Amino acid sequence: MMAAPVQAAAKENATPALASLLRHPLLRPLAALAVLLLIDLVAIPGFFHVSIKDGHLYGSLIDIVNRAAPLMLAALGMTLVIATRGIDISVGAVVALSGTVAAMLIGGGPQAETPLVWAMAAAIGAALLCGLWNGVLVSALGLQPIVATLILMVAGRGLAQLLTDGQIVTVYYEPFFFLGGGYFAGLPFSLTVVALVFAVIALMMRKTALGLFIQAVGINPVAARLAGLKTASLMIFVYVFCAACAGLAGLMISSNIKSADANNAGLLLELDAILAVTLGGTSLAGGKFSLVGSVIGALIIQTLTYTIYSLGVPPEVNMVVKSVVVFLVCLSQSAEFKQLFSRARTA
Amino acid sequence: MIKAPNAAAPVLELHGISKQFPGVKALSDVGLTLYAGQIHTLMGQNGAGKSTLIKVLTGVYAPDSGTIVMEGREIRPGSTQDAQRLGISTVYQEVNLCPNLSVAENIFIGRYPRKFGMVDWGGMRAQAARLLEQLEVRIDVRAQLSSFPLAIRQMVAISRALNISARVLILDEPTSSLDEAEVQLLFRVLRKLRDQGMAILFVTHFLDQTYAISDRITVMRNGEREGEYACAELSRLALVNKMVGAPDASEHPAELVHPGAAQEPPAVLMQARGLGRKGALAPLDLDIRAGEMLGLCGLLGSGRTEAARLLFGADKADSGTLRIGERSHPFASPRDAIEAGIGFCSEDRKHEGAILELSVRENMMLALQARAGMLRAIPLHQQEALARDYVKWLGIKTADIDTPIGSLSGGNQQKVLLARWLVTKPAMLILDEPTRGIDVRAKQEIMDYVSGLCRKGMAILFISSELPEVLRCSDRLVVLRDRKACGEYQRGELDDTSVLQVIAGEAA
Amino acid sequence: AKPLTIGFSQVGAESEWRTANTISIKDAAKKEGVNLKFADAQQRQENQVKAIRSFIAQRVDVIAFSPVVESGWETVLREAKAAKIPVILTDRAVNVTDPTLYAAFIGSDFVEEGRRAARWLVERAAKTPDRTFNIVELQGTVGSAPAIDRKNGFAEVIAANPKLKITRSQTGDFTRAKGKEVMEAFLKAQGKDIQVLYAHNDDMAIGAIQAIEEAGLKPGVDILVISIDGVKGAFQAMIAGKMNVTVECSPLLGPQLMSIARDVVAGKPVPKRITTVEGVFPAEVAAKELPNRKY
Amino acid sequence: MKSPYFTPLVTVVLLLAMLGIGGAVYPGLLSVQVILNLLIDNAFLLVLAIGMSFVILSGGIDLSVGSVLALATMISAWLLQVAHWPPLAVIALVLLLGALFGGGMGAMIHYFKLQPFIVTLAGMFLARGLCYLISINSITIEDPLYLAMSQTQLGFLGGFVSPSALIALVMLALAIFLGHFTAFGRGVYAIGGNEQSALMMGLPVARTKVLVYAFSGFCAALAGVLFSFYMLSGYGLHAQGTELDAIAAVVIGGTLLSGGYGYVAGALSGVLVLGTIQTLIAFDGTLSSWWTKIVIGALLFIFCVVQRLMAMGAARRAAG
Ligand SMILES: Nc1ncnc2c1ncn2[C@@H]1O[C@H](COP(=O)(O)OP(=O)(O)OP(=O)(O)O)[C@@H](O)[C@H]1O
Ligand SMILES: Nc1ncnc2c1ncn2[C@@H]1O[C@H](COP(=O)(O)OP(=O)(O)OP(=O)(O)O)[C@@H](O)[C@H]1O
Ligand SMILES: [Mg+2]
Ligand SMILES: [Mg+2]
Repeated sequence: MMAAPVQAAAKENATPALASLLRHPLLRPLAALAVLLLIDLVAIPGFFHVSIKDGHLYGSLIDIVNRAAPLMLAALGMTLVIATRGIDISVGAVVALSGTVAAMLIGGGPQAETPLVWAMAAAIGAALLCGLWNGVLVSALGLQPIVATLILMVAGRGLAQLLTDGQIVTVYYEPFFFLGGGYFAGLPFSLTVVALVFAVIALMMRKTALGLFIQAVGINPVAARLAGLKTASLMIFVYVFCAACAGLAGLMISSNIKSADANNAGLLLELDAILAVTLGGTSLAGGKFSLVGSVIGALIIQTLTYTIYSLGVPPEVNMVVKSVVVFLVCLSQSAEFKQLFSRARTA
Repeated sequence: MIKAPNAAAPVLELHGISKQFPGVKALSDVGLTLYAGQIHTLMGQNGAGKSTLIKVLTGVYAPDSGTIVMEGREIRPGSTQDAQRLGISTVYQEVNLCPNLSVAENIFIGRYPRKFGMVDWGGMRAQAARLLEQLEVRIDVRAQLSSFPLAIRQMVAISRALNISARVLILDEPTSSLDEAEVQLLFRVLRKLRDQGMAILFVTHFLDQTYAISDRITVMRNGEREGEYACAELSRLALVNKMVGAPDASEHPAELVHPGAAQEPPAVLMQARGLGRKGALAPLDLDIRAGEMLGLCGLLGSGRTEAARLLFGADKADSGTLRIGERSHPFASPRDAIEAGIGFCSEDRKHEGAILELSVRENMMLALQARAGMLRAIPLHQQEALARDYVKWLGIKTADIDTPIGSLSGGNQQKVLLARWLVTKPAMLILDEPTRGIDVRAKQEIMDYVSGLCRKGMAILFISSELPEVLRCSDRLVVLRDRKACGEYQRGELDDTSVLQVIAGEAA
Repeated sequence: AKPLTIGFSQVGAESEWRTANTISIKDAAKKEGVNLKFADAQQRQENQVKAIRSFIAQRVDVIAFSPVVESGWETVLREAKAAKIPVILTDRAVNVTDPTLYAAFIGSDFVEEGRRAARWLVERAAKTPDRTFNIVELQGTVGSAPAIDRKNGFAEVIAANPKLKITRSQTGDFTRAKGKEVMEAFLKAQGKDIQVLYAHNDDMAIGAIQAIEEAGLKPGVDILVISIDGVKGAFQAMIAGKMNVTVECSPLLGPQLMSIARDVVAGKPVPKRITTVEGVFPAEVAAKELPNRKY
Repeated sequence: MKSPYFTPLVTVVLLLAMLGIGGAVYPGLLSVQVILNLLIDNAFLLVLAIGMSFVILSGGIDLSVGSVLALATMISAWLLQVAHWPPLAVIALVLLLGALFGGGMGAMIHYFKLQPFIVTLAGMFLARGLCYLISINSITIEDPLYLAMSQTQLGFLGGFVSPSALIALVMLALAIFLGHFTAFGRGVYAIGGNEQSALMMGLPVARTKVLVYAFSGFCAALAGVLFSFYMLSGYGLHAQGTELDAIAAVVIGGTLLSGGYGYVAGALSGVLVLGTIQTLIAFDGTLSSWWTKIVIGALLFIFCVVQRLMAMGAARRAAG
């Protein structure tokens, strides 16, 4: 609905190329994002103002992408899981666990107790193990993804808290802050990381048959098996990949707040990640997926959050605003709704 | 509409129906008239628009233009439910039943027998068993539908449609996975219904069946109505010509001569000894030779599909050995089999074959890519070239090689799946009902093509419920009965009549 | 004699403060030889009710708990009373019609904490009479008792002073990450025109301090930082000059709880409301105080 | 995936085993009252799980139930305490609102072809948000009827149950009837098995789907009413994350999340399993917050794995 005026206006002088562009599945999430930004442009003075501070860019837009980075990572991982008809609700717990492992290994002094690289490798290693665990439960034991990952969702955070004894571990070792708080080429380094991860998966999609296989398994696992796909290892792969993304996101979050908060880090991140994936146009029923869509979905969510903060919406109204926007974005993506709308207009 | 006084008033009339899908004009200005007490057969090549016409008629698709008149009143069914309410009962081409429900429920859901306002489970089961008995299907109606093979599911779908007391009955390729005997049973029931005054619309690709049962024939070609004919007035040759739209097409090309058959039997490619699985197939001995087409035949449920699945590793064998090349134990998974150079085209294309949302190209490349491994992606241009070739060779009617396979007609989907295995150039190919739903002309062409491959050295295990086809193509025949092999015959040892006796177990 | 058995239902482990609270109680129990049955409610009231029911079924001597919220305890407390098990509340009070349903309440007064924070600011503002102060507030979890009370207490005191004005208020869910995120947005939206940050807990304040620094401002100087709880991290921030004051909200209720529990079981009269002794720690005393901090 | 029908039975057996082992380790666990407490304390969860069963059986999911529950307590409390409505009218209104809320989401899901997950997620935010709009404080309920419902103890086998537990069991019986003996219930299974086929078979798919979500909304509101009996308060933070418990209960009870397979009664066993895990932990009484989480995870893991292995074994035996 929010996208409707934009499209209607554009349609009038549509050339064939433009027409196919208008039918592009990414158009709708993009339009939703554009509308949100438009609201910000009108309602929040200086929203688009980007200045240079300490040699890097500084402004609301930079904050949004920086904040959205962990969500984008989680959403990228989640996209592949969802494409195989699965779901991973342990993302938040993995975020907490990986951040905690890194922070514990680095320790609370100005110097790292474990070299940074090793600490990060251990954190990602822990995340990979989590993914392997999920993947094995789903593919080898055939547990339903939601319960299989529920186990880790509950226990993973407990494990992280066990490591820290429920305390927040504050890190003072400066190089650790670069991942989530540093700048590269004037932009947040986190963005570079996301771009790298994205490039890696996009390349894999293009240069290997991974995308085809994941879709095939997601749409019709029986047929995929009969065609000779290694369905089990594919499943394990997507869960491992999702957990690795979550682990990286966890490092980013704890690096950004310079501490590991096992109790709260990544709380409910899984829901936001799933929301981002769906807003990006990927169906939870599995099959076709869009990585770019998920990234845009994450941006929509973060822009919305940031808009709520900046507009001065009272906190008790946050949820209502968020839900209304989600409803509107969904409806704007529904062809059926648009039909109804245009029918009402012609009648 | 006023008809000649001696003809009965039509029950259902379609006028000027058009339907456009993105990129495809599926129907343009099609008309159709059904009379009570007549069986009307719809013929046409794959993708001619038969199923689409039926879906428009029964409210699945809304037509772009045209009217539907039932007993003098214009109707606009908006859903299958509407159509049913109006007295139109349909069996669609792909079996549309709920795999998770019991057989009995699948027949009765939507119109349960009730007792004290509750679903009367007992009564329902008894009735369901009785209905199926009509078609001589004796199964546990409490069992889940998904535990039965396609043919049984097809029978259940037919029973469901028969049980709706309707004015019009529509059957879209109901016989595509049935054996001769079942077809005869079905026809007996259809004739009875016709005599009771029902209007029946029937779609099939089998000329024999068309001539056995129809009163009238409508031929469709490329989304248009070619013409309507009284069955008795249209020769087979004329019918085929009208379908394909070529005046010179001959019905039966020369009988296939298979040079391999006459010579020394070539080397054994695959050897199964005592291969079996409890409850599915008794231990089976089988030799399959390179360059030989081995037919498996038997009645419905005789275990042909099970045998194929065991050979391919789709189900795990619990006894016996399988020798192929160096290896001597049965395959643990289809992947194993594929690595050993075997392909398997399943009979159940909807559940075990097609990946509906993926494109024709992707569906075709899947097995080849799986064998190449994930990391070695086949370059796109190569994929496209291959896909285009096969689309051309197999005459697949599709807007584009990037069209989702789900929007192809049933027969064309089948061709794509066949292509999926052909592109892998396997040493041995297991074909379970490969020509299901494929039109007469294409069927012949495909079997010729496959025979050609066989001549070049591919081993083929061929399963079909069409006995003439099996007899014509196979070099050697293995007959299964009650999930047990019960005889092996060389080409020419059996003919159309003796084979029936063998598979039915009446001493040959 | 048989050791005293206390069933204790904790809210969860959502913050360092809470964890310090748990440790204090566990340590005190161990030291005094009390048999402690500990149940964690994972932040949910219904879990606390279930835990209390199971304590009743296990016939503990005393039930103690930190209520997740004030309301909704009537029924289960009646069951406890019927089973003749005395109940002691810690940390937060409950709303019940019959005050005999619990024996005592040990804990802080969140409203008072808010007031203290505000009073510190009022005094500070008095030093520069011609300046006005724009305050941004980081609230706790929406609907939680400390968030509501700390907000109200603070608002109540500054209402009298026209120079103190809350210009923005948003929830930071009591976490560092959210505190930082919200503060970033505040800083962009309001630019340099923020003089005071009031955070409902130290964690959010610590997160917000990072945001302030990244914006190129000096926390504690350009923007005064006031928060509540008094965890170690806050003291370290104060020593570094990045925070101005923290109002103590002591989690160390363990020893008090044990002694009250003994008294209650022994039938001695105990005061119904026991407020914990809590201080206000401005930055000046931080360095001296830090070694004494247990949490 | 092929053996969903063994799962409910396996669940019951495992549940009994778990209680048995627990009873041996922790004296007092196997008292009548402790077992009845499982019902009393989880009555609202059972009702949620019943609604959720239908949604999941139809192939959907409803994430809004926890929030709708909270909203129901909030509206009840507000109407009773602030607007002074009569309690029965309040209950009736709340149930109606719940059904409408669910039905509204169902209509969006069906008619606009939106994904259930996202619609009900937005519904979850909305319901929670509406709570705060009514009040961010919790509101204590003092209505005599609610008090009576809260404090009445119905004697049973030497222990007692609450009226809420009874209501939940009646609801379960109704739901079993609805699911297995009415056209609506069977339609739900059919849609879950294959929505396309259900449509082609001429079933009223639209109506059934909307009704399923309406029923789930109704159940959530009813659970809210039971919860306000239980807590005697309305509060926006009530029952956070309960939707996940309800989903877990349904799935543990043997229902496939992809729809079509399972029994409504499985919800009860699932709820009891979750309740038993909590009870075991409470009886142990030595676990810290994090060990609590880890042990819950471990018990869930053991439970699911054993359940799965037993079901696979049973399927193999049946096939062999
Ligand atoms: N849902 C759809 N979307 C797009 N195109 C479609 C769709 N359904 C059918 N078509 C196209 O319409 C044409 C007619 O298809 P239809 O299924 O009616 O053929 P048919 O005569 O039944 O063929 P067959 O004998 O193979 O079953 C085909 O070209 C097909 O690709
Ligand atoms: N007429 C029948 N009566 C009862 N059961 C039958 C009948 N026909 C088939 N079955 C069932 O069929 C199953 C075996 O089918 P199988 O797939 O082996 O058949 P097939 O020989 O491949 O035949 P087709 O491929 O024609 O179905 C068994 O589960 C059996 O219960
Ligand atoms: Mg067709
Ligand atoms: Mg078969």
